[in-house]
Amino acid sequence: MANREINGEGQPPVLTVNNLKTHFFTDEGTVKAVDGASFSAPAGKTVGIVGESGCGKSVTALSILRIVQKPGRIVDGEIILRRADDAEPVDLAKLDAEGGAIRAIRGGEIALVFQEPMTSFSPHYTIGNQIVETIRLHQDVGKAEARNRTIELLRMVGIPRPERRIDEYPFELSGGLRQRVMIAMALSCNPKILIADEPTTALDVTTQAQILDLLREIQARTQMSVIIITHDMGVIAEMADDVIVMYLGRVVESGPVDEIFHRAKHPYTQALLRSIPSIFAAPRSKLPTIAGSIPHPHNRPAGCPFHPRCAERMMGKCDVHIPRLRPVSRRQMASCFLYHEPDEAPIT
Amino acid sequence: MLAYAIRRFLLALLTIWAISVLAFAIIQLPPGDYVTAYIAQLASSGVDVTPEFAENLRQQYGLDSPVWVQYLKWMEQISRGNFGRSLEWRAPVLDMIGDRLWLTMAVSLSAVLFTWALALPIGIYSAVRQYSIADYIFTFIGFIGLAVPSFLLALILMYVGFRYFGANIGGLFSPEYQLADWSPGKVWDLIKHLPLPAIILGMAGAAQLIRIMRANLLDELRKPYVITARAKGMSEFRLILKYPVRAALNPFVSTLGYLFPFIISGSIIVALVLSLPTIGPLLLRALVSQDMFLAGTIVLFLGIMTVIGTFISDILLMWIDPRIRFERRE
Amino acid sequence: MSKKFLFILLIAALGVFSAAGQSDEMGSFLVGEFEGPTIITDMDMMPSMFNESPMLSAMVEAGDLPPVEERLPAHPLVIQPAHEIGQYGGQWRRGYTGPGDVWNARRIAGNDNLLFMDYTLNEIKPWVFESWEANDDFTQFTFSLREGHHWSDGTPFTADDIVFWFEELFLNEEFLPAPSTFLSVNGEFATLTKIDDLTVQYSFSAPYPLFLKVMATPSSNIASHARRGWNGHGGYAPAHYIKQFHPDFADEADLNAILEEGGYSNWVDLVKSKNDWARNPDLPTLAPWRVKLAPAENPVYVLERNPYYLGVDTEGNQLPYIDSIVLTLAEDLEVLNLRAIAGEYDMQSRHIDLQKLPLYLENAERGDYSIRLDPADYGANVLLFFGQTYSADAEIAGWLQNIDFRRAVSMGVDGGQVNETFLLGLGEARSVVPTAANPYYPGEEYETLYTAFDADAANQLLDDIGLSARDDEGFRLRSDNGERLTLTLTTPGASFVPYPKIAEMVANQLQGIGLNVIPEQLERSLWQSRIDNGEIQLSLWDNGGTEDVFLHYNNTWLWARPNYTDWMRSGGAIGEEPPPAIKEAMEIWVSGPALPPEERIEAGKRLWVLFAENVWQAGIVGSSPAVLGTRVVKNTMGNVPARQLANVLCMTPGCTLPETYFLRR
Amino acid sequence: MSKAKPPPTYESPFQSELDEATFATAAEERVSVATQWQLMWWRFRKHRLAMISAFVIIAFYLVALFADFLAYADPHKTEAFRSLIAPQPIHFFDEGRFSPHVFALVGKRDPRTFKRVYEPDPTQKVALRFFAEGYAYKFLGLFKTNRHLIGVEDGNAEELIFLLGTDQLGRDLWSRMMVACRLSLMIGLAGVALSLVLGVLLGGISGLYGGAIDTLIQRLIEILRSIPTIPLWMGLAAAMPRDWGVVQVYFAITVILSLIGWTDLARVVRGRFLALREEDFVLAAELAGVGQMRIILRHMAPSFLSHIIAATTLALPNMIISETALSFLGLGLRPPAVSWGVLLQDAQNIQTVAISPWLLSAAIPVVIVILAFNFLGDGLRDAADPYG
Repeated sequence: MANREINGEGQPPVLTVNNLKTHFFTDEGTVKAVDGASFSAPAGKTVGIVGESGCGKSVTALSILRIVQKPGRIVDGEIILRRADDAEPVDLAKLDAEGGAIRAIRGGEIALVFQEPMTSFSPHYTIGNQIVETIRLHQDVGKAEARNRTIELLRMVGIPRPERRIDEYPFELSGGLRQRVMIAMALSCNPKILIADEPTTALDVTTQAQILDLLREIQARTQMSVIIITHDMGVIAEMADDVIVMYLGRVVESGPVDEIFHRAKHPYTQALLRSIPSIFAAPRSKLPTIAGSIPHPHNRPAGCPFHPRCAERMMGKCDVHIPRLRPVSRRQMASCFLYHEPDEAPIT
Repeated sequence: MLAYAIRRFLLALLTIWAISVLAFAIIQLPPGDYVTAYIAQLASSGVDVTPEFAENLRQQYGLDSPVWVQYLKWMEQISRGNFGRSLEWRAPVLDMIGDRLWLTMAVSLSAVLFTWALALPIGIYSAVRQYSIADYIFTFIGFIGLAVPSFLLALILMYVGFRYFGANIGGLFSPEYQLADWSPGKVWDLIKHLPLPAIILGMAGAAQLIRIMRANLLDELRKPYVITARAKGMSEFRLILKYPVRAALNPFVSTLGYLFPFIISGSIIVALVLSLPTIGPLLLRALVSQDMFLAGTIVLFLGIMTVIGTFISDILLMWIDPRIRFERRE
Repeated sequence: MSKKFLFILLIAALGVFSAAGQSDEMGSFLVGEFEGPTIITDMDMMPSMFNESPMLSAMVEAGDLPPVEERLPAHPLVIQPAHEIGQYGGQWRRGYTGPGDVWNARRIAGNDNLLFMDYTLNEIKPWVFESWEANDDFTQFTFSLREGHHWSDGTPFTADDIVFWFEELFLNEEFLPAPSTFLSVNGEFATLTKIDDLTVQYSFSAPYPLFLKVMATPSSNIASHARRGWNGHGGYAPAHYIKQFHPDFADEADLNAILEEGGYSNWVDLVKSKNDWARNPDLPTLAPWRVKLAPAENPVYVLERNPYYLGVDTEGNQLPYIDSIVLTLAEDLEVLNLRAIAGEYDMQSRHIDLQKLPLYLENAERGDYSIRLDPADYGANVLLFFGQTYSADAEIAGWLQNIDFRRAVSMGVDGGQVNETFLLGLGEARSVVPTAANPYYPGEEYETLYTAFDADAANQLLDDIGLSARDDEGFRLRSDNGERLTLTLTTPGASFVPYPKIAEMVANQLQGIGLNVIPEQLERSLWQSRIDNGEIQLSLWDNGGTEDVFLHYNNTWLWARPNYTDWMRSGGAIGEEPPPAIKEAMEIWVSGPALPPEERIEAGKRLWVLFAENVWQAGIVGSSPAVLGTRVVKNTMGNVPARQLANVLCMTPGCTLPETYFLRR
Repeated sequence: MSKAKPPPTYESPFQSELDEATFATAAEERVSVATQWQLMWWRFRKHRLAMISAFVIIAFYLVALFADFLAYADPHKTEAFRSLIAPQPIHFFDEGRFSPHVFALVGKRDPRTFKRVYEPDPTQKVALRFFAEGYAYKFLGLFKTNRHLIGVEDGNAEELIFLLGTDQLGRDLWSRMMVACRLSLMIGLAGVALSLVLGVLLGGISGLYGGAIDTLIQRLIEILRSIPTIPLWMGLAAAMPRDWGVVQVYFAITVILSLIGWTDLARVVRGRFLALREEDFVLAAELAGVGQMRIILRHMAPSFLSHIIAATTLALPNMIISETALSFLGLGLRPPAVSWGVLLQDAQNIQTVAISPWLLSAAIPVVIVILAFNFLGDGLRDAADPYG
């Protein structure tokens, strides 16, 4: 299995996503938000999923938690979660989305932190109330116990005077604090996997740094695996061990972070990297951007979805056949005809 | 917070004053006065009405002074806690309103409760399962009350009640309790008579609430905190009740103030058809007979209740919605 | 025309025929013979022993009440019930529609006239006054009271109560700016002298033959305290009670306190309210029942027997038989009628809707009641009157005052249709003149004069008077500007007769003679104020009360208000002089009361001839039970006459003496 | 009550995906009005009930348009001997072949029960004809004709056909119901139009200028809403000039209704204004020195037009129901005008319920139209604003 080589260390990844397809069936047609994404999250490591907005990375996260809302649906693929080494791994994709099994996993074994610190909390309840709730959902502890745990968590994520803050309402906290609280809530049941969806997008630069540090140090302490979703290569560089690059719902390239940054194979990845401001670049040199913009999901181009924007597209090939994710080096994979020939028949 | 309350209170006073003027003006609008109305009534009940009548009566009631004088007189009386006498009933206005006010409250309250019991579940369901068949069916049930003219419904139900169930006709008490003073038995008798008006009135109001609930819930359901909650692994049912519904309830509270006059107005016709001893028919009759002090006082009362109602609902709103609480704190 | 069409016409024709035929036999099984109680004046029939209601004897034993012999006058009023000696006790359940409906009580329980009429309204009988005599030229009338007659609070009733009323109330200009004209002749008021405690004497400056009848008519303004005290009239008042509210007797401070506390606008208001039998439980009365619970604060309106009532039956049982009358409020007439249908009332004709007759009959058994119809004996239950003082639109005013126009309209209305549709065929198309039984009956020819439906004659008349021009839709055009001649038929809502609906039919019928008539329903008081301002073109009403045309003002002159009536009543001082015909009628009406009986009868006939000829009011249907003529009588109710006068003058059912009704057990 | 709310300032994870796909985000609303309408239409189609309702309402307005043609009897013709005829069965086949007909009726009043009874006479078949001649009327107020959808061979339809029976005055109910549509559906329109103007104007001013004017208007609204509507109606209705005919009164009524009806709409508009005032694009426009009127018309109006449309649709049924209520109180339309309110008022008595229940059928069109308008309104509102 391909992913093996990627995380060479041999011990099986906690989470493996294979050929995940999540589509939205709207009146105006089907939107293939995620269309055959595959990757895996090794224990104690950080996987970064990167891509422009609308590339399907967030839906991937929701799919893993099985909280994709109508009219969206997982149509294909598997999401394998390995619990304690002896236990039988479960395929989340097969579970009943409303069922108890998956609910136990949500927030319990897989926790989510996402980009909207402003609105991710209900303004009607104190943060304490909302964290305590999570704890008591997954663990059989009393109110007082849960409350102490919450205060501990808050302290852990660096909230000053947690015993007072716990009774405050979300809108009384700054964005940074709120994100910390968010993380605290995510950690409240010490999950195996933490999915962080654009955890820092809404924050100012200094706070961003703090939050990222926090995440790293927590991971170091708890040895959980983190899936960090972002459009910001900077964040990836800082956080990720492995990187998955997504475009229009597909994984176009994947590999260890330094491979991706120094030996990117896919034209899209290269383009992405080029668009990061570099201190080595000549002053006032214009920042290169990716030509064109993401096509509307309804009319996704035939063949390689990226070919309309691709500088190196090969007509008759890229616009007919759909490239598959294939190994391009020992630890790196890409889906591009620059590195392999299309299968016989054009696949759509 | 306190400053806010005070400002709010002063505004309320202003509003009440305006209402009193408006109330009086409305009652004075129709041509003629109580005496013409009264004479017309006598004539139609076969009494020989001679011109002397009118003259004597006008003099008796001091109706010959101009409107604004009568208004000031009224105000001056009220300031001394005397709301005047009902010209038609020949009794102090307050005594008249007395019992009817409580019965009105009873009817309105039961109507409101029925409305909520009907509207909230339907509203929630039709938001959560938008455009499902059940959504359509429930909404339809919720709206039918709005569409059927209440006065017709009331009449039909009353006749059916008499013809096939031998129920008492109209009213809120069975004959044997009409005269009795308040007792558990009488209360029970009242309770037994409440459902019919409550249902007729409640049905009519349900649609509005369903609409509000549905709209707000649709709104709230799309908020990220719902996803956060889902990601926690809460069960959908608990989740919806604890978060979005709670948020969607605000508008209910904020409309609480208008509920009372709304129900009264809405109930007048039904109360008339069902001959309920409530404020409604009294008000209607007072208006027709241009019994100005009675009508004026009732309208004023309703106005005041609304103002108080809105005031209370504001306070409630601050209580249930922390955000507002904090805005107001600044 | 096709066979089918002919056939339909045939059906219609049959319909008309059968309806015409029906109205005689129609419902006859529901109309009984006139009957009623008799007032015994023969001293020999005076019972020697007296009994009282168990309710009272209990109180007597408790010592709260003197024995019945002491309570009754030395010579009680002896009444022979319509059918049988009744049983004591029980509640008489009725419905009423609100404060304005206190006449409901005044009519059934307010028999306290100075003199009285028998149930046929023809014979004068003693009542509060035991006897009376008039001098030959009818200028002086002497009345004697009953010895030992008491107010309901036990205080003796004496001449002073009459004098007090006359001098301190009736003649007090502040209290009564406009006293009833029934106590005056040619604008000069009578003088009242107290001969002794039990004798009073009224003297007039000119002959007043009608005076006795005025004093005896139950609806009279000056002869019934219970019925007329509330507006300052009534003929007498409980001096001992009223004085405490009268500034000439009461201490000013106390009076002001009472005024302030009760919120009365002035002492006049106070006294009139206190003197209101129907609303003031404390007011002493001579009537058979007194108010126990006033309507205002209570959902029910309760009257209770007067322990000092002067009447007994031929076996000496003090009347009334029924202990109390309970009237329950019905905010709406439909509810009231449905309750009657359900048998929740013991005897009621007020507010009973003739149009629901089928429903009443259907449920009679279930409700254990029977229906009795009392066709009216006055002219018209529905009449169309032409506002004679209307002036806003000269052209229209002109036509309204045109006799031929009025006659044409009268003939253009099909009373038969109205009768069939709204009176269930129980009435008949007739003019406004009273029925044959009436003393002022002008003769058969006038019963149908200009009322028989005759479209051709009507059209002819209209063409002749210059309304021949019509527009493309066949409507006649105004003579001034050639526009369509459009008249408004204004009707009041909420009356015993569904005038607004009738107006729709009448308007549609008048379309048949090319007149564009717009029916317009007005809230009652609005309608009234338009009449008071002479703003009515056409309107529908009845002329109940004109059985004695000289005693009834409102329905006799509605069409002449306000200018002409003002002129009439002020003797030409104010208002506007009416045209000759109206003037003649008015002069007759004003002078009538002063004429000796037989001359008065003649004058009355002449008056009706004038009415029929001039068609100021066009009769549509009459002699139907439409107004107060549909009685629902519980089968347990005794002594209820098979037929009574449905008649304002006798305060139906007043002169059938409800105090003799009783409830069987 | 469509409540005003600012467009969302966040984009939740799965929304950021869907928005581009399905929803019109605040962003998109701004870019183009065209796609907004398109998107409205897409969303509207989802509301099946609303779709059906739309057709129902169109149908009703068509009836109103061709009322006289669909009627077959003069709705004002009274006839005692046709009083209270029960609905009459139509027989479609005659000796096996299709020829719709009814039986002639023979009527009289039963001397015992006092009900009017009618016996069909099987020997007298009355054949129904399409496009037959009947009473004369102006087709669409244009030209005079006497053609009606149905009628009889020869003779007079109003003496022979009684599809829904007749009322107490012997007038044909079917025909009256047809004609009633006209007035009742119009009164809604006229009234709503008025309150629309009032609402948008006052609401707009209040929302746009804020400050003192805003407080003033808000007070006014609060006061108006604090006074029970019926006294308002009665006072105003009674104060109507005396020489007014049915038509003027009818307009006066609509004015009265709208005098009370505008407050809700005003609050919606105000809300939208307040929300939009904060919007960057308005700010931008202001900074760019665009005139206020222009801002309102070009930039703001489009974004809340949809709301107003929805609010209006929801106001219409209230007008219709109010009209029936007014008629019940004897304040509304009066005969000879024929409206649903008038028909219902005729039916508002126990003898109708007990003896001639078919007169109650006048309520059916009311119920249908009210429901239809409400569902349509909801559909539109959902479409106009996914956030309710």
